[in-house]
This record gives sequence, structure tokens and C-alpha cells, in this order.
Amino acid sequence: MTDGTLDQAAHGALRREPHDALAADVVRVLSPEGQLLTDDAGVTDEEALVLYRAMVRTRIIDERAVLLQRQGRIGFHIGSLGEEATVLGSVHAMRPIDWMFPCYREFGGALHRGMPLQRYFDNLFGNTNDPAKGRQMPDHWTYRQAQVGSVSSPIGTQITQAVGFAWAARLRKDPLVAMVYFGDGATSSNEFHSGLNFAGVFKTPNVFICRNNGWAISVPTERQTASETFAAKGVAYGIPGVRCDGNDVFAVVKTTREAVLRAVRGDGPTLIEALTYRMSGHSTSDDASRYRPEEQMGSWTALDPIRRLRLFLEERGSWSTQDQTSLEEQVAAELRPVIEAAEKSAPPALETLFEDVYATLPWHLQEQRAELLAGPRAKGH
Amino acid sequence: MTDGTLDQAAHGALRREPHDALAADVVRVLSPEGQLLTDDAGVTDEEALVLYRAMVRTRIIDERAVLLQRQGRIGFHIGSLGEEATVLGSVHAMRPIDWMFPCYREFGGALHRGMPLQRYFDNLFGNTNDPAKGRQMPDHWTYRQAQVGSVSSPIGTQITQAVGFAWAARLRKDPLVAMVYFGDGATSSNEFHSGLNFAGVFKTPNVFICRNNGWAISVPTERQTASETFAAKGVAYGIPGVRCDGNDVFAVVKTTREAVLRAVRGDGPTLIEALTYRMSGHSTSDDASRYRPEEQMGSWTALDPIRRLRLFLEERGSWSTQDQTSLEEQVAAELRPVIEAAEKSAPPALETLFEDVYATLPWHLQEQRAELLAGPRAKGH
Amino acid sequence: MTQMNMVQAINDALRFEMQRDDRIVVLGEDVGKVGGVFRVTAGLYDEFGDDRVIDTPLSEGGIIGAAIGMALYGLKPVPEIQFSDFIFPAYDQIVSELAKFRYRSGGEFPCPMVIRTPVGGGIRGGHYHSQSPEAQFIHVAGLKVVCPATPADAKGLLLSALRDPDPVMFFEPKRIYRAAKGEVPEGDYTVPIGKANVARQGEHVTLVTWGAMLYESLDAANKVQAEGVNVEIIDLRTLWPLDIDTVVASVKKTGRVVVVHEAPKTCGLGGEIVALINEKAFLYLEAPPKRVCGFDTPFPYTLENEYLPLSHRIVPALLETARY
Amino acid sequence: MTQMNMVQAINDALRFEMQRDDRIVVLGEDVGKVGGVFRVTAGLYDEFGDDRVIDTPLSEGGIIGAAIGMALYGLKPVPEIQFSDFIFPAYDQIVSELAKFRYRSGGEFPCPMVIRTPVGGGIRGGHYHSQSPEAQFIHVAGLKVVCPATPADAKGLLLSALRDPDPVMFFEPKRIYRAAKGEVPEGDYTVPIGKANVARQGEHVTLVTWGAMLYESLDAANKVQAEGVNVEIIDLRTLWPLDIDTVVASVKKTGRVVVVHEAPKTCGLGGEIVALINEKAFLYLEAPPKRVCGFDTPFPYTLENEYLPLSHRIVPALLETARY
Ligand SMILES: Cc1ncc(C[n+]2csc(CCOP(=O)(O)OP(=O)(O)O)c2C)c(N)n1
Ligand SMILES: Cc1ncc(C[n+]2csc(CCOP(=O)(O)OP(=O)(O)O)c2C)c(N)n1
Ligand SMILES: [Mg+2]
Ligand SMILES: [Mg+2]
Repeated sequence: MTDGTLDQAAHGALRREPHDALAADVVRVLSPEGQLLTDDAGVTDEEALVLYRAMVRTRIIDERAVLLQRQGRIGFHIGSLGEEATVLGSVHAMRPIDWMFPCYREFGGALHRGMPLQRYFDNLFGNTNDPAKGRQMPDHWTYRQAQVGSVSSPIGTQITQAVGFAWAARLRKDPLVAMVYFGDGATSSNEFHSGLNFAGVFKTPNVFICRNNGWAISVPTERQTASETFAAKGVAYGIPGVRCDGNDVFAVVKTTREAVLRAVRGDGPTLIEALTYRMSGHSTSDDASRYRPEEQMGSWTALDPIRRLRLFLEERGSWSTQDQTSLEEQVAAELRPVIEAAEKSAPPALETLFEDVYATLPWHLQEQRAELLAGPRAKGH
Repeated sequence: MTDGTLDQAAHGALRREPHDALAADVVRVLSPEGQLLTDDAGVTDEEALVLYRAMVRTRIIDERAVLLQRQGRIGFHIGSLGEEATVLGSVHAMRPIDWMFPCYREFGGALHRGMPLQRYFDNLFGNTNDPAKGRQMPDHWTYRQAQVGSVSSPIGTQITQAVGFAWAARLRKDPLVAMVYFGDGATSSNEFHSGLNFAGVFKTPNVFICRNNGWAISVPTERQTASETFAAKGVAYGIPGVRCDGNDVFAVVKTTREAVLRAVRGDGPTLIEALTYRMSGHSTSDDASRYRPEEQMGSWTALDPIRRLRLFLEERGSWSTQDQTSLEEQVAAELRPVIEAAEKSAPPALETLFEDVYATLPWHLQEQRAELLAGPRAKGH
Repeated sequence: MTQMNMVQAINDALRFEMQRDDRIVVLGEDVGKVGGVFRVTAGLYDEFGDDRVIDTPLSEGGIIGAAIGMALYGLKPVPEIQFSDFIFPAYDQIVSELAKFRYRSGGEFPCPMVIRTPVGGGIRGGHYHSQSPEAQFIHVAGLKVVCPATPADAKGLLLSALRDPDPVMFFEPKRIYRAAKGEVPEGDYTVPIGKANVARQGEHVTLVTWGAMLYESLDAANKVQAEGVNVEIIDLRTLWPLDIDTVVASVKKTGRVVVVHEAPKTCGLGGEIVALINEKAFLYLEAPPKRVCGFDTPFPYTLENEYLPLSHRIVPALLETARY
Repeated sequence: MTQMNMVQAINDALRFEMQRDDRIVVLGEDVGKVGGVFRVTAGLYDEFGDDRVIDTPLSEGGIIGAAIGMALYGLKPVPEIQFSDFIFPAYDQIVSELAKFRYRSGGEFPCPMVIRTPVGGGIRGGHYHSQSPEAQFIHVAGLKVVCPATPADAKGLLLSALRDPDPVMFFEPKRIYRAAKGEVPEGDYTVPIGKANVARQGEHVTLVTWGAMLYESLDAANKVQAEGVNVEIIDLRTLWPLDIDTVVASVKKTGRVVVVHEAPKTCGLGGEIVALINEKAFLYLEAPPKRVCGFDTPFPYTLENEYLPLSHRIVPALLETARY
């Protein structure tokens, strides 16, 4: 049974490459070296700078969170290293009235939509100021005010929810669009299937953003599906699928904007496959060196979305080394008090354990709360 | 909210017709009037007769089961009226070593593979002779000996199971193919998605038969998916999808045979969409007149698979009214003692309630059995 | 007051509240044009249209996931799961998402909805059209679970559920969909969630039950009355959070308790009720609390009436407990 | 005998049995090349190859559905669910199909397999990496449910499970994956399914627990020993069908019982154990059976140690029960 027969069969899928950012059908505006491939970047110079700053800020925060985890100051982090153009470009293409249903790598997008940095770090530290009362793991934040959903761990569950949300808006003649994020691995989930199927049938105003970052923890895309591409999966639902270079922020903005407009026009949902790359382990708990071919990392480093945008801006004369230094200093300065405040805050009060299970506390939770408050404390706080 | 805006959107899907048996891409061998459209029927004259007899037998049994239910002699029946060519043609194309994982409308196929008629009726009556000990509803039979799976009610669950089965066979270098049946509604199930996805990735020797009969109880195909066709869903999994005229038994045999050969060659699974029509209510519990447009029934009556095959055979001179009469008499004669025996058999013994939950009876079931055997009987036996 | 059966009472509650509250959307398999396989939503499609009474593709996970999204938006979805046996493809959405949404978002995303689904045996439905999965939802924090036994309670509890700020599992005992008939108040009428009903007053034994087994319990109580055993029957109505005060008060009075439910005995709600009574009325107990339940086997087709805790199995349990 | 932790013991059992029985196939997310996110299957991919240690697409329903098909064929699949919190997308396949296959086919299609999955809190995993869903499987007839607390039991029970004719849910307490160490017999070594272990002898109170809470219970027992309370601890090991004889014998001796588990209290296995003790040892009870469990809330991140039934919460329960 181990002579490789099935091995070969299983990897028959390898004949095509579902993770080739340079393939011909992939929407691209900037070359890997930052050259404009079309007449128009599709965004103003000002927007390009806003996007660049946001991407850099996101990466710095990401690196800092990893450091905090390594230092044992927070328990966990899952970030977007290498995927900043996909996250920021798509969020940027949303209108203020639109909604964002995140996966777990989109903190940069939520911050871009206005989530306070403090709120993000209060979640990372799970402290008493965290509006979700330290109940969820790091990177599982919530920020309704900026029309951002609540991060969940189970893969794919947000997809059908985003469809129901958009559907409800449509029923109420509210012209918003709901954009939902998920990974390549999530396309195998039940909810990808039912979400896209419902969206197709009911023509809901959704934009589905599949961040194809090459991996689902250690599982490569060719082990995830034998579909030619992830975008092609739209066919099964009567939904147009389009691939864009997820490391080219202009391509992401362009593709997403078109999809948003389509939805606003009433023409229904779009599935976008953004080809990008997870340039870190899956999370701080993962060691990618156990399974990731070294050369793969190298070739994607050359496609780094931040480098690419910086080359473009420098070429235009709108960015300098000095700008870079001051931006980095600025973000560092912004982070210092935020982290300090988050770290020195107390853990949530004991009674918060029982709140929000229901709108009001039923008898059994009143009893359990009383028991906890009257009893001895656990070690470690 | 009820001005039809969404209505229109939801039915945008109606612009294409996922249930058009006469569409150009649909494999067809016989015209609706029984004329051969190709040089070759693909089956011998003898096979054609075998198929015809089996289809007629299936329909007669079906009608009898409905009658038994109407008379209150059995509790329920779900049949294959109008879908006989799809069921019999595909089963006929299987080799003896292949396996069949049925949905709930394929009793004709199981009988064709050798399931004794008595066994089928013992299930309908849920009597003591039923090898499944009267535990399941009518039409939920099991017949491992002819390599037929076990019928389950939850839609779609058999799909991933058939994939695992075929995958196991492949791992053991056993050249069998596993054919799995499901309806158009089942394509919306979780298991359709994961089953086909796994099959694509691991190139399992499966044939997926989607009996597109136009309805999932009262839900029409255009409300089931916005996909152009059900066959097109194969694209999402890297699996070839093909449509055949499910009321043309030769087309079904041809399409299925090709798929079986493909799987045997190691080229992986095929998704077959057989376009047919449910010419009855969903089951004896359903009244289709509440939702089915009258004219639809009429146009499909003209496409009746049995009529079509009979016209072909009559044209060839290999079938006569006399043949028909004697076939009908023969089936009736065969049914009489079988139904009588099934009906007069006792219900299963009380202790069978506790068997087969586990391989051996744990203490709690021993106690519950003792309690039941010692206590009073329920009314109604 | 009008004479109605359960189906009519539920239909009446839905229609009443849909007229009153245009955020209510009914969705599910076959709920629209055909009005549900049990005809519970009959007429709603014609009255409220395809935007509010929606036939969906065959995917319970899709139905509940989409309903969650609708609830997050601010609508009040009322998904129907055709049989509660088919709720499991949606189990992940219900237990991982719906039940936890308010909690995990610190109250930012409450997710009120009412999941309606027929429950229990009695229609010769075999394995997959007969089960009673309430315990699998009660164990999960964040859900309210309701199961009415009379048409009036069905209407009153459904209207309460539709106005409740939390997600409610609304189990409809299909065995008595048409068999249970009774007077139902017209118009607005609510029965509070969390309050049990003492369906029969008694002194000797407390019987706790709900749904279709209420009628079997009443029958058994009448039978043992002839033998001098006087049974108090509590129809829980709300299975969680259950009305602990009513249960404990009764047990303190009788000192004896029998719990009757259709679901398999092991890890069912019956065990929880026994454990709660131990915690709250231990010194009052004069006999071991007894459970009369479905057996720990899959639900059978032919032997359905032997499997269910019908009157013939309740009677000996009551006698044994009373005479202990 | 070799000193091993839980991860090593489970790995050893898998390797041993895979060498012995070529029908065993391990499948799941990240079980192959990387050897599992907890490294439980480390090295198996290299030793047995991609045909027997299979990385699958991200679909728990697909994993279990395919495993059922493999089992029907005659293989012995050992699917891993990466966290038991993520088992719910496969819940339908497990409760509707796996648990019922032998029954509904009259014995024609037994479906033996071992579903391995890490369970419980202790790794700061929050809502979705900490839950203990055993009751949701015990309630469903047809499954065996196992949860070892020591490396030797982990190996011995896993080898038994791999040879069992029925489907077994094998819950691995991840809190003690590396923390629990002990001597593990080399080579073939089985611990029978269905037998509990008396982990500590005592006279005054019986404590029933399993998995990671065994260690908290031992700690609490040592603490109350100082106050003169002598606790007998039963490590169930097999959660269903549980070893009723051992539990009842102990309760008959002590007359007092505390059940400790991580899962939420309501409708958890604790309630079932209390109800069973009522049925079988009612007259021996000298104090109300007590439950120390996870609270009826979602599993929290920061306050994890306040949520869990750790030693500090077990001690008062033991004292109260002993002094009742
Ligand atoms: C239902 C479910 N199964 C398994 C997991 C464990 N898990 C967390 S992330 C992940 C991989 C996700 O991959 P992908 O969707 O590609 O997203 P990415 O992390 O690459 O952004 C897995 C298997 C989970 N969170 N939920
Ligand atoms: C998971 C699940 N949901 C709902 C049902 C109820 N139900 C039984 S058959 C059916 C329609 C199936 O339609 P389709 O797959 O097209 O098969 P057909 O009956 O047309 O052959 C439904 C909704 C079920 N059996 N299982
Ligand atoms: Mg990925
Ligand atoms: Mg159909």
C-alpha cells in the first residue's frame, strides 16, 4: 500500500497549479518590480500612500504581536505577514456602508475601518478593557461600530452568515454589500458550499474574498482541491469567479471595487481569489519549516506586496527612505502606550464570566456566579 | 418587502434551465419516440429486453407499493416512477465487483443486482424477516451480499461514504468502482461538497449519479442552485461532469459505462447528471398538486422512459402487446406470494430492539432489555 | 377563544406576529409554496410573499448560517428544520456560532431567532423522523429550549420566543400536531418562557415531562389513581432554563419523582433533572427518582410503541415509586 | 517499561498497531507530513507513507464520511479531528450514520473506527480550542467514548479501541498531553474498554472524574486529607458504557459522591452519573451527590482557570460533601 500508487494519484492534481500568482488569467496592475502594467493605477496618489502606510503599519503591528507572544506577554497571535495587500486593498475598496465579515487574519482591515488600536491590543491581552471581556483568544476581536463582524475560530462559519446578512439588507432595500474573508482551506468547508449556493440562488450582494495564501496550516492548495483554481468554484454556484494578484494592492482594489459595484447594481455576488502567500507560520503555534519547501518562501519574498508598492511609490518620487523611517517611528510611538495600557490592565472581573450568555442571567447562572464569587480564587491571576 | 424585487432576483436563475432534458449538451441515444439517434444502441438486443423488463417490473412494484400504502397496509413508500431508466441503466452499467451506494429511490436497481423481492417487501412491512429487523422505514433496505450500501434518510450522507469506500478499495488495489446515487436537492448538501472534493483530490474510483428529477419535494431545481447545470458543479472539484438523458436508458448505460471505465483506468471520478422527472409526489406523504405546474407533468409524460424503450423494441419487432401482458401477469404472480408472506409475518421480536447497537450488549442495554421484556406490552401489536 | 390543533395554533402565532413585526422572515425547505411538509406554514407564502416566506436549497447549515446573518442584521428569522433529525448538518452553526454570538462579542452581536422543528416519535418515522435531540442543545450554553404540549401553549410560547432577545429552539411534538386540540386565545397571547405548568395536581408522586408524553403521563396518572396513587404532573414547557422552583416545590411536597421523556435515557434531560433535585431537595426524597425514557438505541420503526415511554411503561414506574 | 508522556504513548500505540495491522489508516488535517498540530502522529508519515497517513482537505464531515466508507470496506480508519471543538461539522455523520450503521443494517455493516481528538481546556485556547463535548456523543446510542488520563492508559485504551468492533470516540486531554508522564509497557499492551481505575483508595467520599481533572482531583484529595477527609477517586477512563459496578461499589462504601468534569454542568455526564447512582444506591446516599463542572457559559480565554473545575473548586465540594 505504500508503493506510491495512490501517492501519484493523489498528486495528479499537481499537474495544474492552483497557486500561481503569475498565471495569465490573474488580474494584475503592478509588476513584481512595481511597474504599472496598465494606464491607470485605479487609485489616486493619495490613496496609494494611504494604502502603503496602512500596509506597513499592519506589518509592524504583526511583528510586534509575534514578539509579544515570543516574550510570553500574550498567548497567541495569527497575522497577515505577506497578505497585507489582499487585506488592505479589499477593505479599501469597500464603501463606508458596506460590511466586513473577517476570518482571523484581517486585523489590519478592521484597523483601517476605524477599530481603535487599543481595542485590538486589549483583545490580544484579553484584559478587562476588551469589549469582549477577555473571552476570546487573541485576534478574535469584534467591532460592530465600523461594521465589522465577530472573528470566530471554526473555519468557514462566517461565510453563510455574511450571505444571510447581505440577503437581509437586500430584503430591507438597504444598498450595502457584505464582504467576507476566508482562506483557501476554507473552500473545503460546508459553509463555503452552502454560502455560495445560497448567494447564487438569492443573488445576494456579497463579495467573497478567498485569500489563497498557498497553505492551510501544513496542507498545500493542491491537497485542498483538484479544481483548476479556487475562482473556478464559482461556476458551481452561478457566481462569477475572478483571480487577482493578491500581492498587488492596486489589482486587489480594482477587482474588489468591480465586485462591489456589481453587487450594488443588483447583479449579485462575486467570488474573488486573491493569490498571495502566507510568509509566516500558520500562527505563533506553528513551525512552517517542518513542511514548507525553502525555495517557495524565496520566490514569494520577491513578490512581497509592501516591497512592490514601495518600489512603485519611490519610482514616482512619492516615497523616500526618510518617509519610511518616520513612518516606522510613528507606528512604534503609537504602539508603546497602547501596549503598555493593554498589558497593565487587570483581567476581566469574575462576574463577566456569566454575562452575555443570555440577555439576562437565568437562575442557574445566578447560582453559578454566586458560587464562584463566594469560593476561593484560582491560582495564576 | 413583498413587491417582488427579491422574487425577481431569486428567480434570475430562471434565465437558464437546469432541468432541460432536450438541451444540446445532453447525451442521448434514443429519441423521445424511440428512434435510435446513433449507429449503435450500445447494448445488445438481449440487454435491451432485460432492461425493459426490469424497468416495467420496477414500475409495477412501485405502483403496488403505493397501493399498499393507500390501503394502510404499509406505512410509507418512496419510489422511482419516471426515473426507471436512470436507475436501471446505471445499475446495469456496473460490473459485478462494483458497489452501489443508493439514495432511497433505487430499489429497482438493488433488485436488479439480486436483492430478493421478498427481502424488499419484508422491509416495506418491517416484519420479523426483515434482515434489518424492522428498524428502518420502508424503502430503507440493506443488501450487502449484492454489494449494495444501506439506505439512509439524511440527504447526501452516502456520498462521502461512497468516496471513502472507493478510496479504500484503491488503497487495497481492489479494482472496484463505487457508484453513488443522489438527487438534485442533495447537491446542496455538505456531503456533496466534501465528497466530490475528496474524490477530486484523491482521484477515487467513483461514479456520482445525480438524478436530476426536477424537484426536491416542492423545491424546483432553479431554487436549488444558480449553477448552469448540475454537471457543471464538477468543475469545482476537478471532476468531469456530463449530462445524459435520464429517460433514455441507452444514454444512461453509455454514459455510466464510460464513467466506470474511466475510474477503472485510474483516471478518477465522474459526475453524471441524469435528466429525468419525478412523475409522482415526493413520496406517499406528498401531494404534488400543491406546487407542480400541470403542464410540466404533461411534457414529461411524453418523455416517459418506459414508453420510449417500448417504442424502440416494438419498432424492432422484439416486443408485442402480448409480451407486455404476459410480463405484467408474471410480475403480478411474483408479487402475490411475496406480499402475502411479508404481510402475515410477525413484527420483530422485542429483544431485537437492543441488538446491534453494539457488537455485544453492554450492561445498560441488558438492563433495559430486561425491563422491557418483564413489563407490559404496548397497545397496537 | 377558538378551538385549534397544534398546527393551527403555531400557524396562527406566526401569522399574527408576521403582521405585527415586519422583521420576521420564515425560511426553510418547503416552507413556502407548499406550506411545510406538516403544513405549519400554510398560507403564509400567499399572505406575506416570497421575501418573507422563503423556500431554500436543501442545506440546514445554509439555512441556519444565513438566518444568523439575518439576525445580525436586525431581522428576526424563523428558520424551520423539516425534522429535528435533520438539524445535525446545522449543529456546528447552532452550537459554535448561534449560541456563542452574544457572549463572544461582549454583547455587540445578539442573535435572536426561533428555530422551529418537529420533534419526537409517533408518526412511524423510524430512525430519522422520530428523534428528540433537546439534550444536545440544552448542554450548550446560550440557547433557550422550548417544547409546548398544548395548542394554547404552542401559540403563547411561540409568540414569547419570537419576542425573546435570545435564540430559542422551538421543538414541536409532531405526534400531537393534529391530535392535541384545545381552546386558543385569539390575537396577542403569550406564555412566559421559563414557567412550567402543573398539568395535574397530586400528592404522592411528581411526574416531570413535556411535549407529547404529557398525554401519556396523564393517561398513566388516571390509571394509577384507581390504585390510590395521586400523581402531580409538571409539564415543563420550557426545557431550559427549566422552572426549577415549580419542580422543587412539587418534589418537596411529594418526596417522589418520575421523569418521562422520549429521548434516549443516557445523558438526556431526565438525568439532569434528577441531579438538580438531588442538589435542591435531597432530604425530601423518599424514593429514588426514576426515569422512563426512550431506550439507548436508535429509534425503531416497527417497534416504535415499545420504544417510546408510553402509558404502559409509565404506570409501573409510578406504582413502584409511590410504593417504594 | 519506558517513561513517556501522553503524546508519546498515543504515538507508540498507533505505530505499534499500524505495524501489526495494515488495515489501519490515519487521516485528518495536518496529520501527515507535519505529524499533527500536537505532533501526536509524528513520524508515522515517514514510516507508513502517504497511503496510510493522509493529509486531507479541511472538512471534518469529509474526513468522517470518508472514514465511514473506509470502515464499510473493511479498513480500520483512525480519523483525527484537530480539536474536538471542530468535530461539529462532522456531527451529522457521527450521530446519524456512524452510530447507527450496525443497527440500521441489522448487523450487515458494522463500522469500527477510532476517532481521535484532543479535548478540554488548559492551553489558553478560548471558546474554540477548549471544549469537552463527550456528553453530546454519549447521549447518542451506538458509540463508545473513552478518555485516558495517564500515558499507560492512553496506550492501552487506544490499542483496545483499535481492536474494538464498534466505533470509539477517543478523547485526548490536551492539557496533559506533555504534562502527564509515566511508565508505559512496551509492545502489545491493552487496557479494557469499560473498566474504570480506582486511582486513589478512600473511605469518606467517592470522587468520579476522568482526563485532565484526575490530577486536580488528586491534588484536592491530598489537600482535604490534611483535614481528615479520605477521598476515593475513580478515574472512569471509559466514559460510556461506564463502569457502573466500580462506581456503585465505591458509593455504597462511602455514601457520598462528587463528580468532576470540565464540560458545562447542565446535561453533562455528571448529571447522568448522579441519576445512575440514585437508581442503584439510593439508600446508601448520606449526602446529596455534588457536581463540580465547567460553568454553563462558553469557554472563556482569560478566566480559563476560574472556569475549570480545578483543585481550588474541588476542595470545598469535597469538604461540604464529607461534612454534610
Ligand atoms: C472547522 C475547523 N477545522 C479545523 C480548524 C483548525 N484550523 C485553523 S486554521 C486552519 C487552516 C485554515 O486554512 P485557510 O482556510 O487556507 O486559511 P489561512 O490560515 O491559510 O489564512 C485549520 C485547519 C478550524 N479552525 N476549524
Ligand atoms: C438532511 C436532510 N434534510 C431534509 C430532509 C427531508 N427531505 C427528504 S427528501 C428531500 C428532498 C430531496 O430532494 P432530491 O435530493 O432532489 O431527491 P429526490 O427526492 O428528488 O430524489 C428532503 C428535503 C432529509 N431527508 N435530510
Ligand atoms: Mg490558506
Ligand atoms: Mg430531486
